[in-house]
Amino acid sequence: MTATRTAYKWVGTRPVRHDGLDKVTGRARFGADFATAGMLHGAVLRSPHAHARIRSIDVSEALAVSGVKAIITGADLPELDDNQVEGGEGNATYRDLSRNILARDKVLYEGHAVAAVAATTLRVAEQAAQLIRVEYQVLAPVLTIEEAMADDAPLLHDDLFTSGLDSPPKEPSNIAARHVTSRGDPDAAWEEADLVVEREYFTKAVHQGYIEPHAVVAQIGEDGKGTVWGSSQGHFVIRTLTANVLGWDPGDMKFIPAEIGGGFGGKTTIYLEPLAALLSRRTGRPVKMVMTRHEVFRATGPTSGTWMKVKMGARKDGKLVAAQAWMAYEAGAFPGSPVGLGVMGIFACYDIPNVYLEGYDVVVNKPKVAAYRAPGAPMVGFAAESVIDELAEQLRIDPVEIRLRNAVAEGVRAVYGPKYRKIGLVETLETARDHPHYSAPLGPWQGRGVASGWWMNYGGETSATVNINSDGTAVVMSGCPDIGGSRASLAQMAAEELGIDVHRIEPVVADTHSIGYNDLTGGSRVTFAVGMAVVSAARELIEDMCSRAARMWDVPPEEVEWVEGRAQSVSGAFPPLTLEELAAGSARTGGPLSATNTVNPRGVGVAFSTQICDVEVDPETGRVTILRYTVAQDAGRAIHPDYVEGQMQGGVVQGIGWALNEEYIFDGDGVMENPGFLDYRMPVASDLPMIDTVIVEVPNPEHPYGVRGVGEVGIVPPLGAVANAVYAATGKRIQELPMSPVKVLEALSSG
Amino acid sequence: MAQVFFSNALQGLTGGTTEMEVKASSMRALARSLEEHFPGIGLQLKSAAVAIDGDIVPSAWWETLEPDSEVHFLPAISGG
Amino acid sequence: MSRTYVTCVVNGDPVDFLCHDYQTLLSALRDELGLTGTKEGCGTGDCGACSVILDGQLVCSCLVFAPEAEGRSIETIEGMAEGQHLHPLQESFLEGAAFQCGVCTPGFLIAAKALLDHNPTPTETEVRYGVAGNLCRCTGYDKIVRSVLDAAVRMREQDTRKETA
Amino acid sequence: MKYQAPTSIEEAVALLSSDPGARVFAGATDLIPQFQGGRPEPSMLVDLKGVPQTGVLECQNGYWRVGAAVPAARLTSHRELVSAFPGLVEGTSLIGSDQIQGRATLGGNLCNASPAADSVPPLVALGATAVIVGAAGRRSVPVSEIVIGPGATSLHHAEFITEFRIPVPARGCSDAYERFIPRTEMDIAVVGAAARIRLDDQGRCRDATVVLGAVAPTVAEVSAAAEILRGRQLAEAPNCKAFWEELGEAAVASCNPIDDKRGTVQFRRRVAAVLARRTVATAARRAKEAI
Repeated sequence: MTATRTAYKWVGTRPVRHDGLDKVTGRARFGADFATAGMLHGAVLRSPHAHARIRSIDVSEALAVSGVKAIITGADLPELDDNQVEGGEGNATYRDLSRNILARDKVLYEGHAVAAVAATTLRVAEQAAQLIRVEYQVLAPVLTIEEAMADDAPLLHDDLFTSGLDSPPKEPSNIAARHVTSRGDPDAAWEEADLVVEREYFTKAVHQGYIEPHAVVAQIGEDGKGTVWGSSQGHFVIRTLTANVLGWDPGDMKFIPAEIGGGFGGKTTIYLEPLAALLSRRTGRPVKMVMTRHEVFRATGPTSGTWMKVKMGARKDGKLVAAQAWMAYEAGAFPGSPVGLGVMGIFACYDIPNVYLEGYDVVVNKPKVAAYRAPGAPMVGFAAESVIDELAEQLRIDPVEIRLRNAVAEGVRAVYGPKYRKIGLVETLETARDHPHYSAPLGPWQGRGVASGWWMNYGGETSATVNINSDGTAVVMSGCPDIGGSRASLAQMAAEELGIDVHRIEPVVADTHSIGYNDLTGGSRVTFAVGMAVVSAARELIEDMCSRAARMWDVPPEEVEWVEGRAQSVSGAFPPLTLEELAAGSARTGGPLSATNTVNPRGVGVAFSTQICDVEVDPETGRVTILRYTVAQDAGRAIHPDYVEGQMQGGVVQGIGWALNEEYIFDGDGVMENPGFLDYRMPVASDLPMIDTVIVEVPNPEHPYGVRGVGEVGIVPPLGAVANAVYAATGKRIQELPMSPVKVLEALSSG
Repeated sequence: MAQVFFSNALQGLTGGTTEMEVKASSMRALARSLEEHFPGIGLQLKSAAVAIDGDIVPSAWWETLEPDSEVHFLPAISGG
Repeated sequence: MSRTYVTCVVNGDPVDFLCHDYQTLLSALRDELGLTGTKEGCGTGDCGACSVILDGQLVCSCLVFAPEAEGRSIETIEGMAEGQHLHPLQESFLEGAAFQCGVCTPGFLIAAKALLDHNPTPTETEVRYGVAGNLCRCTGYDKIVRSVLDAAVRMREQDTRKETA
Repeated sequence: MKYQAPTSIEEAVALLSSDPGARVFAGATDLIPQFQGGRPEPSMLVDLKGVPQTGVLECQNGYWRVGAAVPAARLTSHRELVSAFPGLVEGTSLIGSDQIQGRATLGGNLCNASPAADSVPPLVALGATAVIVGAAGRRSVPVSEIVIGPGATSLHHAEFITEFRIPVPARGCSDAYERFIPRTEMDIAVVGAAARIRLDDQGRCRDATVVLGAVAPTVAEVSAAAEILRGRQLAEAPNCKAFWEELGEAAVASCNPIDDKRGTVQFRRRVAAVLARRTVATAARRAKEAI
């Protein structure tokens, strides 16, 4: 299937989204908005220690509180083996996932769940949780990669042996895995370089920062079957994970998706779901659990803090000849950081013949990391794009130009192996270079930085159904939660195919019992993969309708064509049959009009973004102000440009927060000091300018409308772009994020 | 002949071989052939991510191969 | 434990509810009155998702004790549209794609309404500071700010039309 | 936890006297987050907003009376108050978002006893006094003596502040407040600096008070400021003359900061010097208009 038309009626337009009215009137129901009769409320007791052995848990006093109906601890969950969790994002084994839901022998971070209580009110549940007596043997916490990798480091897991070493290790360690990728001979190639820059970088753990805390209501019946309401980035996956952690059959639970108040990767795994389900099973009552913001920060996955060493060599003409990187990512309490994607992504924008990459997955006493928008890529982008900026400066080459001279394009082999197909990095660079922003004048203490970024995107298992109602309206069903406008884009593609008004189509996010399996809303995949399934289903319907018309007219099917919502006879011998007419008469022509398509598509395509950032630095206080920001991103084709721009803008602003002020701060005992929005400083509206967007369209040949994933890559370049701008404004290269005023002022007063 | 590329992690089992040509019309046939060349590699391949002709393919072991297909075995990874 | 009986006006309608004194206005609206359009994002006044207008004053309902509502008048997102007519802010948020996930949207709409009620002709900077108490993690604020500015224009045009009529 | 809304001072004092676990509140913008953070709830909450004296806002007999429970939004929209004490209103307007402004009060901002409270340095710089009531009657205390350490005040149980009294500024006198936060909104001050400057008719500094916030357990007055600035023309940019340097050094010397999640000792010292200069310059510019 390839794009055959370029002029569309619906694709590329900006209709009001179908779920919009509910969302501006307060009617949309998010995770915490559901309640049901007889409902109990659950609360979680969490560890006050970052690292401790659990000697004993005594729930008797808590159980005796009036209104308390059940208490569960780790002992109530089945022991699971080391099978890798599939379908979720972020790597974990079921054994670890289960231990993250409720601690067994040890607590591994402050906020680690130890027990869960169900009671008649939330207040009673919370008070009872405080009456659970846990005896801890407090252990030394391991809080940085450096500490964790030290030979004499306290061990989080006695049974963790590093994988990926040249010879199997004899001793356990905090290093879960080593990933190596290489090509060519970088050791020999350094000699070809006229300039080699080698630097070290650090980034802190940062949180996805979705505004809606995790929330779920579970109602499990006496027969062990039941219903779970809640918000997630994929109710099918969440159901599978929940069932497997409990040792139940996934099919026994119907998961009904609520509207989701942001996820950015953080709602691709489970925290409360098994607790609520098990408490409901124990009590025979529905159980509601909602996290507080403190819990969200302390107990759900941030992304990794990192330590990176990068070395790149270039010839005088700017051509990169060799590059090398060593990177270590915090996994949190259990193995499974996105370091593998860091290894893939660090030099993925560039055609470099000699490369050596080494990545380490390191456990520390912090919450287990979860996926966060382009997992693993923004940090390495910070490092690599900073080094390239230095090379450009020292070689006196324009920073966009040096990237153009090395940019990957169709047919070039990616550092991680495969050859790129049609991609748009060069186009985003050229767009940035030619944008008025790039040549606009700057004042004193102002500076401009550019950076590019790569993200691979994901296809995934997908089902979609298109039903035609008897009035000629249509329902488009998918099983992927709509997190940023995907209902609209799916309806637009269906409208384009069926030739009917986009608002005669109702897009629905169906529950697990109403549609076939769907992977997560993640990997920038929904408009791409679900779009493919919707288009295929719509085309199957059209074929069906054309063949019905052919039978009614008694002509061969090839003499009927579908034009603008009508079956037309090619010869013109019959008056056309509209969709409405075919729908109204479907009972007499073979029954309901409906088509379902399932795909597990290839061809998702790779996304690139190039960004320009202007900052002003206050030399007396170190404050960095973002003055102007422009994003050029390859979207393949934008189905609904508003929401493509929105993804670009949102990704950029998360990246700006990461670059300037966001960080997990721990005290010496490993207790998080800023588990709230007051001191975990996400950007507010007054911190920012408008974020200018240029949607570059290099259609993805593998998608019927040329779609590429657009959700993630926008967050990859900002870290480098802001750092390069700060350098341009101050002459100081800051190699540690966040570039908070304290660090900038320190840098300004050094040397 | 499909061109097969091995990640560093697999090169321990291939005796350092980084790439080779294999006559196979499907991924299953490819796996059988590789197991003959490098006994024990089959198990490792199962946990690797597979890219066929440039795309990471979730259902890789179900896929057919073209005569000029490129197959990459990559470290298992997670997306966002 | 005994509960407190509270009577107040919500979106123009007299209402009453029973609450514990430790409950917040947010909890009373959501859990006692079923008005779940007002959201909880943090419970500490840092995200603005729970914004309501209390006797004409924008507040975080998570920082108001429920019994304080006695005799007061409260405007929530559920009362923003008038009958079948959306508020111009709701229209411009819809048309301007000013939200992605939508969970912060009720709070932004209420905060923006409070802003425009006091300042019908805000500059971009005034809008940015006017909604600085509301966190959005999806949009980067760009389309929100544009939509508030657009709504201000719509409201002025409406007023002009009313005056000429 | 029982909520009480007394409508007179007497009723409030009686309620507080009846329960050692009772505490007062007005805006609750610090109180509720403290509960969320795990601080134990009091047995009784006494809402002072219904006590008429706490809502006063007027100018009489040479001073302004500002009720302790007047929400910030009412202060920042009060034209005469803004023109009399632009620095105090600046500080007040920086307490949180518009939502917080609808609730937060000067009394709460002071009695929460955070070293970083934004309205306290200007209140101290202006020489404000607090009117305190309690079982033993009424007393007036300089605002500078209310907070005795982080989270601690000199008020006794069953006492509360009803209002602040701030002398009407003399001719040629004005004030200013500057704070540093990493973002532009929604943060707690890393450093705050208030200044009250009085100029003579020739525009020379006649008197100056500079008070710093967030750099010591309580607000810190830069005691050398008046001596350094007296007789100076303050119209030039705050970095071109030696006395500006001296002022900065005096500010640094007045600091006794800590390292915490919001800033370091060194950062706070350096920025205190910067803000002291900037806020003096702003206050002086305003004072010049008031000659």
